[in-house]
Amino acid sequence: MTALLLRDLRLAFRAGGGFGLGLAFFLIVTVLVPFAVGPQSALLSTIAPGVLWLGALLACLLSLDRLLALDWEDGSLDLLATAPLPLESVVTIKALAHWITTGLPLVLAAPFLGVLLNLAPPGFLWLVVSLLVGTPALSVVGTFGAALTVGLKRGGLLLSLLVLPLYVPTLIFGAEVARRGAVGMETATPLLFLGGITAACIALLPFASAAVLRVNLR
Amino acid sequence: MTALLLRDLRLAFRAGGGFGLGLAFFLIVTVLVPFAVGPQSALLSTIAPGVLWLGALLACLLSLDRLLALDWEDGSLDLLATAPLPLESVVTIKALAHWITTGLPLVLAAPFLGVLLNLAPPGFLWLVVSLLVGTPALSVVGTFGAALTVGLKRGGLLLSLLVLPLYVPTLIFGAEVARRGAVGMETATPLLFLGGITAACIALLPFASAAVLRVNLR
Amino acid sequence: MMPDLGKYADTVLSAYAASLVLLAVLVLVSLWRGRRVRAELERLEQRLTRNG
Amino acid sequence: MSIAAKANALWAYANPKKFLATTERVLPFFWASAAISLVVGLVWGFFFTPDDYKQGSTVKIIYLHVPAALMAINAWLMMLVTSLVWLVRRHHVSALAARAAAPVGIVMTLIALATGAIWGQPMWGTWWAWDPRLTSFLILFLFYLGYVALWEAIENPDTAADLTSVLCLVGSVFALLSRYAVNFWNQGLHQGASLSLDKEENVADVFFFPLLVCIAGFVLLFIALVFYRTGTEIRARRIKALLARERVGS
Amino acid sequence: MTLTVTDLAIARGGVPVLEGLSFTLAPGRALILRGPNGIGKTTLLRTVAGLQPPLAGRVEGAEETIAYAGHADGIKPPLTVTENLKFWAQVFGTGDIAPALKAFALTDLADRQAGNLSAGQKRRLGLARMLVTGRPIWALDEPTVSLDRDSVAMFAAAVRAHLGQGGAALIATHIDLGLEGEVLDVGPYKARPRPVEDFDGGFL
Amino acid sequence: MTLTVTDLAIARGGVPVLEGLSFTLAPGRALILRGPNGIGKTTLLRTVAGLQPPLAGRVEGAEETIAYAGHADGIKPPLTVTENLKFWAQVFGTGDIAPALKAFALTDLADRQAGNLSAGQKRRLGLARMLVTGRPIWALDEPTVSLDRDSVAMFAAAVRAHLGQGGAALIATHIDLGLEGEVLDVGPYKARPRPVEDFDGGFL
Ligand code: HEM
Ligand SMILES: Nc1ncnc2c1ncn2[C@@H]1O[C@H](COP(=O)(O)OP(=O)(O)OP(=O)(O)O)[C@@H](O)[C@H]1O
Ligand SMILES: Nc1ncnc2c1ncn2[C@@H]1O[C@H](COP(=O)(O)OP(=O)(O)OP(=O)(O)O)[C@@H](O)[C@H]1O
Ligand SMILES: [Mg+2]
Ligand SMILES: [Mg+2]
Repeated sequence: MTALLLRDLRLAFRAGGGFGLGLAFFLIVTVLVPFAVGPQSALLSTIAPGVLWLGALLACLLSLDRLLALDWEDGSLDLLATAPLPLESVVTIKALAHWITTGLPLVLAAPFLGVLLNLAPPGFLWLVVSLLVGTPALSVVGTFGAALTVGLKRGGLLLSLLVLPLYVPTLIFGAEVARRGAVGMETATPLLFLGGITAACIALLPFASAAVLRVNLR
Repeated sequence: MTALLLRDLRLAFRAGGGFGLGLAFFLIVTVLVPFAVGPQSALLSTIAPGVLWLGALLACLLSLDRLLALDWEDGSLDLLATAPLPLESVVTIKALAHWITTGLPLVLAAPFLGVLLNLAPPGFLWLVVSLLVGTPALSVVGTFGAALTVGLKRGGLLLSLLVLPLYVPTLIFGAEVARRGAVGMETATPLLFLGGITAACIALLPFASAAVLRVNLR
Repeated sequence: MMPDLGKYADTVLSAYAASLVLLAVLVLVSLWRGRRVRAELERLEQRLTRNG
Repeated sequence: MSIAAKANALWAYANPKKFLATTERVLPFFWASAAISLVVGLVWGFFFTPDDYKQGSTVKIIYLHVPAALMAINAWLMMLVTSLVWLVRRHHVSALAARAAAPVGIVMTLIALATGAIWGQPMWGTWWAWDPRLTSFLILFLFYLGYVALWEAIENPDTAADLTSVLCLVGSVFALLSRYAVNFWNQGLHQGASLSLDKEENVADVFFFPLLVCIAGFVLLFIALVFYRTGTEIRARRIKALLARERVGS
Repeated sequence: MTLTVTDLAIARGGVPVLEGLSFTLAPGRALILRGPNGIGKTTLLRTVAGLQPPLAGRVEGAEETIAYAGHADGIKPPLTVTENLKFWAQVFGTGDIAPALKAFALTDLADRQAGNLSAGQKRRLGLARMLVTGRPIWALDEPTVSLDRDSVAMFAAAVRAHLGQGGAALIATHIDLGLEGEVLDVGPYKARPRPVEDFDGGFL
Repeated sequence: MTLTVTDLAIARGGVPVLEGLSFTLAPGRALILRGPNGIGKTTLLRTVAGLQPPLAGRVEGAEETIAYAGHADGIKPPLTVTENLKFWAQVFGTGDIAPALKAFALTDLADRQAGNLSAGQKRRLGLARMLVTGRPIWALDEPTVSLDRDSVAMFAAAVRAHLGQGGAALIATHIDLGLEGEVLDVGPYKARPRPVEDFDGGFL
């Protein structure tokens, strides 16, 4: 299990592995927003928490298609399925590796990008907290989507289509925490919901992902 | 040449070909924006032109990775490079096929999504016009990016990273046209720039794309 | 016979028109595809039973 | 007949041949009764009910809007049940019924959205508002799209059935979650549930009875369409199997 | 430890391809599968390896005893040869990879990135993986594709050594490996199409 | 029409692999390239086909006369066998695909989606493409991978027919195709590493 995690991390850090690209995407989306909506700073600071959450979500989403597809293409998944590792733990570790290489850097980068969008000062803490609690759910749900579409050649966009509606609750509560935090409102309730969703996803979804993967492998 | 265009269109329309998925992504990004920034319709209608342009741009971007990579993986590009077709026309046709299957549907769908974001009534026409003029540039520039990254396994995010800065001028002028249109201001100047960018891209970039592709093939 | 719809005539009529058109399209497409598939299956079964 | 025996008799319809034969017999009845109740309900509602004192003639939209919204949700519920049946008992007809119902659900959702948007223009002064109920309908629409796209994308029918079934299951949970999330996010403009029987402020009887007839019509139409379309899916699946078999044979 | 396949029927893409197949594979034996292109050898191996369920019949003794190698080798281009092999050794809980490297003459290439190997070198790496699984039964699908003559001999020697240690091997191939083992031609087991009227329950 | 290669040196991934290679290939002749795994056969074929520039030396007579088939076949899974072939026929401006289908026994599979073919069937489709290019010189990289014995014979027959019509073929392979043609073992042309001090101009 650790071997798999280490391999995935090592692959991500090697040249062409894709580490940091999610981050770069996040950065670029954030930078493009002012070009798209115009440079008024009041407007930007209103939409900043939402844009940052949306950007993080999209960056996560875009890195999903390499989560399982590479292993599928080169036959590693076949081999892992016949190895003495339950598929449930394989998908969990894959999700964990995805979070470490994509979710975590996003969380750490978000405050800096918040500056670019004039995020209100109290919002920074809550932005980070909400992302920290929410992004694991994004990775786990994304793994499920990746498992669903793994057999399809370049299923990338279908993957987005399937996963985005599943991201809605996380996005709503996550952005709500960040937004309320930025204007100094109470954040406990949405944060609780967000945590609940994340916990439930981590506990239950790997079974669905493994089941789906088994179907796709046969 | 027509054979290549027809083949690409046919591939796009076949099951799993990815036609309509760019559209779906556009739809979903638009739908998620209110979840992220909140439901106030005045705010939404202010950012609507920008968000729609950004959404269209991202949808374009995401479909780029299948533009050349599939042909690369299965060896078709090697074979096309040795065929009696100049690579310049190959990349032009690829860009055209991409625009027909991705850009055009986005242009047609934009007004409906404008409704969801409370776009101001005069904005609809200008949104469509600006997208119609701007999206071909997105396809051509995207083809260049795809040619740059074609040799890389799952270069998807790197591709985004390379292409996004190149999209900035198109985005600025395109969103400007749509924004001015929505508030009833004069739009001729940015539209002229937008048209100029598109025309220049179509005229010149295919040579760069072909050169880059040649390097990647060897 | 036509009821007086007042100032909302356009609204009501377009809602009815849109819905009925969508329903009609759904039914017609279903029937059309059903016909086609059924005919194709019959042809295929005939061919296969004839060939052995 | 004991309950168990009855249940067994029911499963017999999961045999494609038996299903085709039975639906062939009952379908004319369903088509006819759907047509009759729709015509009666809509004519009654459109021509013979008064205007609402507040909403004017726009109340007439309710006869399309509410039944369509109901059926949009029910179609998804039906897909959920048949998906479960496929996963547990592996009856092909069940999976194909889910596949057949999805486009019907999409159209119902579209009708609810379209009539709602058209209705919203005079009532709320906007085509669209991010009201919780409208929003959750939009999300439902997205789920439908993803579900159908997944069916279309996968080549092998059994694989497709398995994957879409799991998606339907997981999607239902998330759709429910979204419903609550959206409610939390924005308290809306939309009408409360007006059909609940124990409420004081029910829709007045004049509107209520034609509405019931219309709902019955939509239900019957849904059943007829799903039966018919499932038959089509069964035949299409059989064509695929026969062609594949022929290839291997040659 | 004996692999027993009884009256197996298998399908690919929803179409039965082979049926009525039975064989046993005792420790120390090799079974060579032969048959024309498209008959279903790959499908058979995947079924035996547990990657897809059989249509009918039973596969016994395959639980956690089979190491499968298909057309794709599961090689990660950015990792070195050593890292690739070590990963599989860890997953299968076995230790040393040096013997595997030696058996396939990869010691010189040990620090090369796997992506920069030629077709045959990659294949050798894929085969070396079998040695580090520690599994008794090898299921190999066209293992000698792209291998030159020396490498084929190397492979045959590795299989012989494996058999000598009480292992077994199930190999689908078109060429002659110079291995002594029974040959099973799957051609005669081709699934016969069912009569067209026979339409109930399933769609196969 | 004669392909002439003079004193060719080629590199892969920046490392010289073969050097001092010369040969000519006259119409009607076949040249079989042999050599151990990793020696540089694939690289040589790609250079001759014009897909990468040589390090030194010249390739003459290769302009628009070579049809190349590498490890990958350029087959589109969603298209049928016919559509795949027809596309290449149109690109190369030749007409009828029926002879190509017949030569590789693909007529029965003509309406199958290429993605659903077995490994060998796909390979046959890839080879059939050579026939529709109308090009005189075929450059083939391990063309018989995954082919069963009958299909190899089919392939040999196709090559022989091509040679009979004045074509030529350059084939890298590890197995014996039963073709009469010169054999060129590239082993002896392996590039010698240069002395370490020799560092000027380039990095090779
Ligand atoms: C795009 C806009 C709209 C959408 C998507 C929409 C959707 C829905 C949904 C989902 C229901 C629930 C059906 C049920 O669960 O029983 C419903 C019921 C209803 N809607 Fe709408 N609606 C929209 C706009 C409107 C407007 C503008 C009005 C009128 C002002 C309206 C009036 C009603 C009424 C009276 C009901 C019946 C209440 C009930 O039975 O629960 N809707 N609509
Ligand atoms: N994805 C698929 N969908 C449907 N049918 C398929 C698919 N892949 C292969 N087939 C068909 O299944 C049959 C068995 O294929 P399989 O790959 O098992 O053959 P094989 O014996 O391994 O052949 P080869 O020697 O060419 O590798 C073939 O007739 C093939 O056309
Ligand atoms: N992408 C690459 N980057 C760097 N070196 C490479 C790359 N691909 C292959 N090589 C190396 O180049 C050399 C020549 O490889 P090539 O593929 O031409 O060999 P080959 O003769 O075709 O071998 P085989 O018979 O195994 O296919 C090999 O030593 C290989 O390790
Ligand atoms: Mg095979
Ligand atoms: Mg090679």
